[in-house]
Amino acid sequence: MNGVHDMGGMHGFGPVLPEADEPLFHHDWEARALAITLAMAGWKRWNLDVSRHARERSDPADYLRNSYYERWIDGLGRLMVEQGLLTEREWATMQPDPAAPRQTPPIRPQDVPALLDRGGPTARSEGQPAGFAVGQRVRARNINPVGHTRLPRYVRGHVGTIMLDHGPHVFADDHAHFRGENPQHLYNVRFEAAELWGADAAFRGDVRVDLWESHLESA
Amino acid sequence: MNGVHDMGGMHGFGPVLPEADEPLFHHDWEARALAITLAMAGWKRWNLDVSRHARERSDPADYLRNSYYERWIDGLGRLMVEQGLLTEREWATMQPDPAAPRQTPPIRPQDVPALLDRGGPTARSEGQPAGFAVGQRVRARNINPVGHTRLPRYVRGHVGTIMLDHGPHVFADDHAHFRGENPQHLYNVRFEAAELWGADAAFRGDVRVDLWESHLESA
Amino acid sequence: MSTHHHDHHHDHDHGHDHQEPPSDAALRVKALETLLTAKGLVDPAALDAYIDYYETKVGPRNGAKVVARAWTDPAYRRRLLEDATAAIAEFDIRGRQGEHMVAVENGPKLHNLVVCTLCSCYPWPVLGLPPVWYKSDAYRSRAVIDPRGVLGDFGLVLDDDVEIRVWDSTAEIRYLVIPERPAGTEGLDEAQLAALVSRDSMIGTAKVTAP
Amino acid sequence: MSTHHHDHHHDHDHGHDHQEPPSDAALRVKALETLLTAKGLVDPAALDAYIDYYETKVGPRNGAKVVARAWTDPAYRRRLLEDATAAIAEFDIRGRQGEHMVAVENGPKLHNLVVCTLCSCYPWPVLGLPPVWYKSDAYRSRAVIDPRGVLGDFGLVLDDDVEIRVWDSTAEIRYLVIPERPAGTEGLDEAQLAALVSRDSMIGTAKVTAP
Repeated sequence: MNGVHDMGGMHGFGPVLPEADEPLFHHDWEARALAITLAMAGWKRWNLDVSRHARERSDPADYLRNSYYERWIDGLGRLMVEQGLLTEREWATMQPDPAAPRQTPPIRPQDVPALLDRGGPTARSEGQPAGFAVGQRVRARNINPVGHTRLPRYVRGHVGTIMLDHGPHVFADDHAHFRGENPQHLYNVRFEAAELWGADAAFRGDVRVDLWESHLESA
Repeated sequence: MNGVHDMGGMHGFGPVLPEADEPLFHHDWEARALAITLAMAGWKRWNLDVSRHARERSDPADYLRNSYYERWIDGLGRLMVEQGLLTEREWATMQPDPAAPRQTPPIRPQDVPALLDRGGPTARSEGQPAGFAVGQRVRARNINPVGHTRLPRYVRGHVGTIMLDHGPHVFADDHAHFRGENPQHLYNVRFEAAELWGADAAFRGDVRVDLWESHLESA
Repeated sequence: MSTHHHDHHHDHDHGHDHQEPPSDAALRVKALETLLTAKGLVDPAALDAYIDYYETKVGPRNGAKVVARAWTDPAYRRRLLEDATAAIAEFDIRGRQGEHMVAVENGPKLHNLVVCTLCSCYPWPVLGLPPVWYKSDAYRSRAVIDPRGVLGDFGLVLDDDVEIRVWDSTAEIRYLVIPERPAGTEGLDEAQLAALVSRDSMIGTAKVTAP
Repeated sequence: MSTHHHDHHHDHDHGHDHQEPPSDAALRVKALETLLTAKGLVDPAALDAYIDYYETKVGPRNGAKVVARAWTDPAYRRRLLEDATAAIAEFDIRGRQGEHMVAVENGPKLHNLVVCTLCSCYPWPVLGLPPVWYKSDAYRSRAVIDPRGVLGDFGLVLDDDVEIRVWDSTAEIRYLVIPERPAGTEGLDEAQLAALVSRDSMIGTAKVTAP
């Protein structure tokens, strides 16, 4: 989707503000929000791509005003309701509905480190054959889906060069909509700054973007 | 600037909500906000393009959450302070500073209808010669200025056809930055839906956009 | 996060908070008017004059007169399509945000729709001040990428073979849609026809229907 | 409108509201944890375990060890550039948001910078959880169009002839920048070198300087 989350190249957000000796969390609730989000993913009612898309579907004004973990909780609420872990009323009132179905058991403390150490690799040994080769010129397709895509607006229509072939990976654009993994080659593509930004390019160099087979066409 | 105001083609803002028998203003303050904005323009410390850019420079989160006339007032405050009609402190506190310079006289009631009837035409009898002709294929330039532009992101890099030549008009991108009128030909350019949106184009037809000479190059 | 406990003024898509106490915006604009008046920068009577102008002098009845004339007078229709600014001025209609007009005509296989994606440009002298939906982010974003979806929000479904032409008002040219004259109106005079022409039909989000 | 009287929680760029009473967000997350616990959907002890993992097991010291090894062991450097995931796993560093790693090396005429424009992807196992600035809209928007301006916000000014290479983490590949080893560190051992390597230098918003 062409959402406000797709921020590459936007102006108007002001300077970057580094913080000296920044704590890991600024508030306790941020740590709890992180942990709740990770723990709820353990129910496997969604995957990481689904959850990214859930955050993108926040009201655009809310998305911009919310802090990072607020965005997470907003997306999580949407997912829990859509995937049947909470009722709409429970999410709205934060009160348990005794009539709601009960899931069990939750993620156990002793399982957490191993779960995190394992992560969720997206590389797959098999997938569609590679359509492009390293060194080849490609154009990022001009797609504008209403749903999730990992092809940012700022590279669409632009020509670049394949720099790396990461091999077959789960295709996020499909995976985010429960359409399966559809593994296909993931490439790192170099786009020259002047190609992306024209004469207004404020630097000499390039931007390297990871794009899937479906995002590219021959240039 | 690539701001959140440049909304063409964005997703996520929900359905359009027509209102039956909508009043001209929903609140009295909206009428006053309109009138204040128009009256303050009478000081001629800025032009319409400058004021559009002032609204675009609102904090993006504020821009999205604000209603239409709130956006106006936010931009107006920025302009009044920048152009010396109010001090920063006056704008922040809404209290007059007796030490601030006093301007006079304001727009008079009896002059208002004629001022509005006259408007502010932007056509100019002279300007740069026309570089393009009706029927010609052109490409919208890939520009990404930090300042004001009336070339929306969604047509940049795309190829269209000149449909109308409106003649020389004040060039908004310069005028918004007090760089003079720089009159140049303004064209209406047709972009086919499939050219703009690719296979995701949800309609058969085209979008027609008014663009200045400086926005275009031969295709 | 705030989806369920909005504490902000979030009515930009409709503005239905009539019953509430004075909003922050109301208090702020009042304070601003007081400040600017105290500084001699505005005359409250002049503010009244601006409001009166838009409450009484301009509005969609202006555009409706133009459309009805175009429907009934072929020579006027030609002049309107040739030079809308001049043809509209024949009605003594002119002014701010209508300095440079272009009229575009709907037909059985062509539907025009007007938007301003960058702000909310709108032909004030012929249509008055724009409705909230025209200024909404939803309309501004979607009209150029999914105009049929937008028309659907208005309950307007066009045949598949109708071409859509969207006019994005990116400069100071303002567009007036001349809707199709509905069948069954042959017996109506110009004033009766004008009464049928809605604001939305001149933006392109509605058709005109016979009474 | 709200520029001067923000009533909303607007700390997404820094989050400095330590002195304030519990925010809406704090109350809401607390209520959510209570609800999910009551429903058997989470075990609060498991939440503690997640937090403990990120407070104690992962963090930029992990990445610094990798960088120091690469600086001091040419064979390791080659393995790291060839297959970063495997080379990093030699330190028993692996896991969520670091499943597929690529290491990119700065040089006198090349500077790498990592961003995620679409969300905030970041190599958690080697760098820990991302700082607020990395997740900020300002960084996400500007890093790909004005990386030199962004570096300037960090006080880092590169010579004009240095090429900038920005890595936008759009998929599940995570990038680790190997900063340049500063001059004057020839006498330091691997642990001493690791102590010099800052988090920001492994994202690309800082250089490593000699002690």
